[in-house]
Amino acid sequence: MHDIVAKVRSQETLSADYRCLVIEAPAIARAAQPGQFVHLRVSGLETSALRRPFSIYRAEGDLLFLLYKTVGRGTEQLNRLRAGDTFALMGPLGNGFPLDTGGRTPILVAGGYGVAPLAFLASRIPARGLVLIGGRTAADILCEDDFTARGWEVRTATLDGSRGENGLVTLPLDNWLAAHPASPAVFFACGPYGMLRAVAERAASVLAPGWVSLDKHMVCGVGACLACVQRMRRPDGATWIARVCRDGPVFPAAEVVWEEPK
Amino acid sequence: MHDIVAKVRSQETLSADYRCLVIEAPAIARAAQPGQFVHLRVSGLETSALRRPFSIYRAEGDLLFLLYKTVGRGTEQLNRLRAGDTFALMGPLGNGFPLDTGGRTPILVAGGYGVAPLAFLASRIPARGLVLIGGRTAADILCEDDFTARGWEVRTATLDGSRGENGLVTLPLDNWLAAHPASPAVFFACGPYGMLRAVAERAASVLAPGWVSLDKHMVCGVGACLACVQRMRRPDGATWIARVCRDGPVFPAAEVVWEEPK
Amino acid sequence: MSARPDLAIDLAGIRMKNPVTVASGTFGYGKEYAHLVDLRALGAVTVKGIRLQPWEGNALPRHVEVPGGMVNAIGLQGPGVVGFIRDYLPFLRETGVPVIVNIWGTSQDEYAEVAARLSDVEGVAGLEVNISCPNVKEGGASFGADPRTVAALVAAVRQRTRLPLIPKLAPNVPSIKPFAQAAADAGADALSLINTIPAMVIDIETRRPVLANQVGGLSGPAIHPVAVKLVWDAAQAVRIPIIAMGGISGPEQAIEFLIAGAAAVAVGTATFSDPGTVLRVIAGIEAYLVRHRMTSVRELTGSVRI
Amino acid sequence: MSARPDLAIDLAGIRMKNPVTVASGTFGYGKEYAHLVDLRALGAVTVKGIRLQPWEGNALPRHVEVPGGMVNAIGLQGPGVVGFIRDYLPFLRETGVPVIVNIWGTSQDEYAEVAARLSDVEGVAGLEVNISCPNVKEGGASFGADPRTVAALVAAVRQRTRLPLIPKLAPNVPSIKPFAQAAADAGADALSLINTIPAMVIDIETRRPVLANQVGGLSGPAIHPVAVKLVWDAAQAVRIPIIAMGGISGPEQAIEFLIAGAAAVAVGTATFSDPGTVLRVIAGIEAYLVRHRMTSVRELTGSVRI
Ligand SMILES: Cc1cc2nc3c(=O)[nH]c(=O)nc-3n(C[C@H](O)[C@H](O)[C@H](O)COP(=O)(O)OP(=O)(O)OC[C@H]3O[C@@H](n4cnc5c(N)ncnc54)[C@H](O)[C@@H]3O)c2cc1C
Ligand SMILES: Cc1cc2nc3c(=O)[nH]c(=O)nc-3n(C[C@H](O)[C@H](O)[C@H](O)COP(=O)(O)OP(=O)(O)OC[C@H]3O[C@@H](n4cnc5c(N)ncnc54)[C@H](O)[C@@H]3O)c2cc1C
Ligand SMILES: Cc1cc2nc3c(=O)[nH]c(=O)nc-3n(C[C@H](O)[C@H](O)[C@H](O)COP(=O)(O)O)c2cc1C
Ligand SMILES: Cc1cc2nc3c(=O)[nH]c(=O)nc-3n(C[C@H](O)[C@H](O)[C@H](O)COP(=O)(O)O)c2cc1C
Ligand code: FES
Ligand code: FES
Repeated sequence: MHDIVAKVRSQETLSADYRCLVIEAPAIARAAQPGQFVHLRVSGLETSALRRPFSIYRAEGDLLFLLYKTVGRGTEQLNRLRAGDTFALMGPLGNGFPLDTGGRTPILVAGGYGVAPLAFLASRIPARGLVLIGGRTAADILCEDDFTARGWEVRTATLDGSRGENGLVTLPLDNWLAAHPASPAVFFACGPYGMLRAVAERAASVLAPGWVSLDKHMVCGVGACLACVQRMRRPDGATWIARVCRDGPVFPAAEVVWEEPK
Repeated sequence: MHDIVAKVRSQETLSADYRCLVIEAPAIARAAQPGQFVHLRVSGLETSALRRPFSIYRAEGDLLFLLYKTVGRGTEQLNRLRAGDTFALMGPLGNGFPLDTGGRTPILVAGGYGVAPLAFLASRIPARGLVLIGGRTAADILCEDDFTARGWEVRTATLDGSRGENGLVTLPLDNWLAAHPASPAVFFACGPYGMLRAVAERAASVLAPGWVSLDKHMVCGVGACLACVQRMRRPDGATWIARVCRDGPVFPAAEVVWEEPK
Repeated sequence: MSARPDLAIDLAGIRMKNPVTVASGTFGYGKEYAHLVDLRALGAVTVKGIRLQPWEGNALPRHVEVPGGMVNAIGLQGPGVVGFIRDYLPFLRETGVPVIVNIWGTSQDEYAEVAARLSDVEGVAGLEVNISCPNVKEGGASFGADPRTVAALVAAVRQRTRLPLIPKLAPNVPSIKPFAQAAADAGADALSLINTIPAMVIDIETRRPVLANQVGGLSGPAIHPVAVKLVWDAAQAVRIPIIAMGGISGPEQAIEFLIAGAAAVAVGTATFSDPGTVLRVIAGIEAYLVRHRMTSVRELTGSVRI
Repeated sequence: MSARPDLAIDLAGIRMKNPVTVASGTFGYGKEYAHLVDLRALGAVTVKGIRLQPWEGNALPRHVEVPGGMVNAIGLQGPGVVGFIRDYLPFLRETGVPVIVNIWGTSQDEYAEVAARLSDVEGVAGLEVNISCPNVKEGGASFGADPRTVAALVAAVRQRTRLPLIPKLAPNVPSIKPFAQAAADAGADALSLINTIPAMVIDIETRRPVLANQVGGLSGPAIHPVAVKLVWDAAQAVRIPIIAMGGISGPEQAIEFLIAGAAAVAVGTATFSDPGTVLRVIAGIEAYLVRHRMTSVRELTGSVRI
């Protein structure tokens, strides 16, 4: 794990609110595993500002790729970065997804920017399988080519029907499950809490293993502050409080004690 | 008085730490009088940051010229402004110098950036006279050409002798006073507190009127907060507490109750 | 199209066209900002602290900028009650805007006397009683540090005035509730909070306190979350209305105060960097009410969902 | 060339190679930052608050960013004294860095019991007694709000331990002096100040408090001038050493605390945005001493010129 000053190589807009930031961060890029994240401090913010976590979207040689959605103050600052700008970057952080699918068909389920670590996973995992990408509208459906270029099958769903099926991403998921009742699968999911929970339910119902990458607001990113906790249940039934940044962000779907929606 | 969004036209370095900022601020530029100042908020600072006051160095048509020395956070931000950048600007503020010298020889005494309002004054005052500019080193001696081009005589002094006489600006002043014992003069001074005090003493000793522009750290710039006060004594002997921003920054030298140096 | 929401409030008898005033000491006596801000647009103008006699305040420096705000120790410089009535009140009276006068003293009697004098003249809508100024050696905060002295002071002032009485409480207390209750029980009509938080800045090169007064009070965005907590606590302790202040730099912080339980808000330090803040706050509250389909700002007060 | 200045201090029996530690709760149990910060470079490591039994802390969200800092309500989640000794202390012991354990409870007995248990094991250099956490319903701040309860608690803990005892005081008091004196008189060996300032943030769109705990504590640069004032006040009231914290983001703020009267300082929230802050602070203090021709950091403590 490294805390470095990274330099922006380039930045491009992917769709409406989504951009891809390419940074020079050799040590982090070379160590990066799919599912891990970086914690960055945008220099434009006052020194007091907290860092922001972003999944690693791709790592090629010395270059690290992030895919982000502009949602607030920090991501707006990211927008302003130009080639040559520098900022503090800590990573790679967290545990990442397991790369061995044990002969099961990998099913990747992504919501919005949750597609970033799954695209990285699809590039590093030996197996091929299905990718389901959901979003509010077509603009939230990203990285399709990343997957199809590598031989993955992609299905999409949007809430407004502007791309793929009309509904939640669980719609194509349920269709696939219904069509392949006997196929042994393993799930990998990253996206909103409710989506992860739904995927965990599907995995449990077909007795398949599943991995979810949780998205909790973070402060330290290294397990020190306890801002990002999630209750978990071990296979032996004992519950414990995990730190998403340090013990995750990837957890066995079956071990998460899902909170009720408010 | 106006509170506007001003646009940077250009900026150039005058010497080491001194720069000249040219801004488009029609309403303020047209109303500006020598000795008045503007109060500006540099957009790069967080919204909570206080404004900073700067004398008007020149006003030509829609353009306003500031001359500033980089001394801290705010002026460092000013350095970064490029053509087209905008910031909030309030002005013209304060009272300014009287332009009628009543037949007396105007003697302008400037220290460091204090030359700015005096250069403006020299361009608007009908009379011609003497300008004394002091500074630590040659790099602090600015605007000589502004004065000579308009027919003013300029003498300089630096503490390290790198330009003009070797010493305080009071050295050429005392020399001139000694050489012109009978010449009725009127003094206009802007610079460090100690310099203003020395000029006030000289003016008193030759029974000449004098005007000093005080430099006190400011908050509101309009007389509301009472951060910038200076004790004054009226001709009738009554003392009162002036707000430099509103009641000044230019005061009759004889009415200032000078504070002891700490 | 629906009607514009009603911004007017009756704050303990002070009729304000909207719930927005300015914080004492940050807007002079109104006149100083009158060429930039139309005073008649404000719910009220709250003026700088006044005691019985003219008062010179502290030596300079009186302020220093810090992250998220500033620390000041003006020391309550002012023209005294006679000077205020003579030199400043007529102008304010002419505008028709409700005028809240911030008062202080170094004894109970002085507070009461100032209140009585201001009650005899026309054009004063209410009295904000400053029992929390950290910047004077005597008076101010020394009365606000204990609920018993708060009660005694408010009761003493109460006897000499019928004007709406608005004690201004200090933020540096373990719990604001006993202070709020003491003030209310002693006859306060409303409460103001918060005053600045006691603070100090030392120049590490000279090793001297930056402020001539050594210590001062912190204001600005830095203190806003502290103020929200205190307003919320106080609103649960008393039924009288609250004027909230501390770190408002736009409509968002003002709305947060109203939701927390304030009936009105005051813009302070933000005016120094943007004199238009108070107008932005008024417009922003109105826009918020429209967007949230509320017909009156009074619906917002205390509407926090717990 | 002159010798390097002496940074070492003896803080009430804790031998620190320099006067810089980390603020409880912002550095986990040391291990979490060990790959970024060489723990042996620190004067001491102060760990997250520990009570007798494991404690789950508050629901999420537990934090929110604000201008100049953050508001947190972690709620003292921790492994309990047994879990700490088993899972975290061995690693720290191995580094050889002095370990200060921050302790709390919901009763005097619990505080005393935790202190006693930690006194029986090796590797604990001192106990920081948290009587000022604003984020738990019982315990914490409820003991710190009155000098009498402070005195009683410190005396009770004192009876069960010989370890250096360092009560951590709350900032939201009218005057810190009676609290500092009560703690010193009851047997405290040093004082820590300040804890976070009680604060609240409301989401104006949902009208709900952002934090699940509704209220939390403000930390970061925003509170630094408030902390300096309290440290200065406390240093004038007691002779025992003070560990100062609150808004340190670089050497400047640490030096300011030392000048104000602190014997040691702790870096808190700044570690989150820059884990190297604590090392920068140590290096910066040394450079300052060199520049000001001081031979020991002890010359700096309380060197404010009034
Ligand atoms: C492990 C991990 C990986 C991530 N990967 C990516 C990624 O690859 N791409 C991507 O775009 N984003 C990713 N995120 C999310 C990203 O970190 C946030 O979108 C980003 O921090 C937002 O910063 P901001 O300053 O722009 O928004 P902010 O202004 O900080 O907040 C945005 C929204 O979050 C809410 N919020 C802020 N703080 C909290 C809090 N403490 N608790 C609850 N809600 C809060 C705000 O109210 C607002 O609605 C990831 C998050 C995690 C934890
Ligand atoms: C009427 C007027 C006209 C001026 N005209 C000019 C001009 O034409 N050109 C020009 O270059 N400058 C001018 N100044 C000075 C200018 O305003 C300051 O140099 C500027 O505000 C510095 O801002 P900063 O953020 O760069 O420095 P800062 O970082 O704010 O401070 C610079 C120095 O001032 C000290 N300081 C800061 N606040 C205070 C305080 N409250 N009390 C005492 N000391 C303090 C600091 O310790 C530091 O040494 C003028 C000032 C006044 C009042
Ligand atoms: C320069 C200055 C002067 C002040 N003078 C007074 C005063 O005379 N009386 C008073 O009760 N409060 C005074 N205050 C406190 C403010 O009214 C207000 O309570 C405080 O600044 C918090 O609000 P803010 O953060 O919006 O500034 C003053 C504050 C500042 C910054
Ligand atoms: C996330 C977080 C957790 C904290 N946990 C504790 C704690 O367990 N015990 C304690 O005494 N103080 C705790 N504090 C308070 C800090 O130790 C420190 O007193 C305060 O944050 C002020 O310092 P700072 O501004 O440098 O952060 C915590 C602070 C933060 C931000
Ligand atoms: S962000 Fe600090 S423990 Fe996870
Ligand atoms: S700066 Fe506010 S009165 Fe002069």
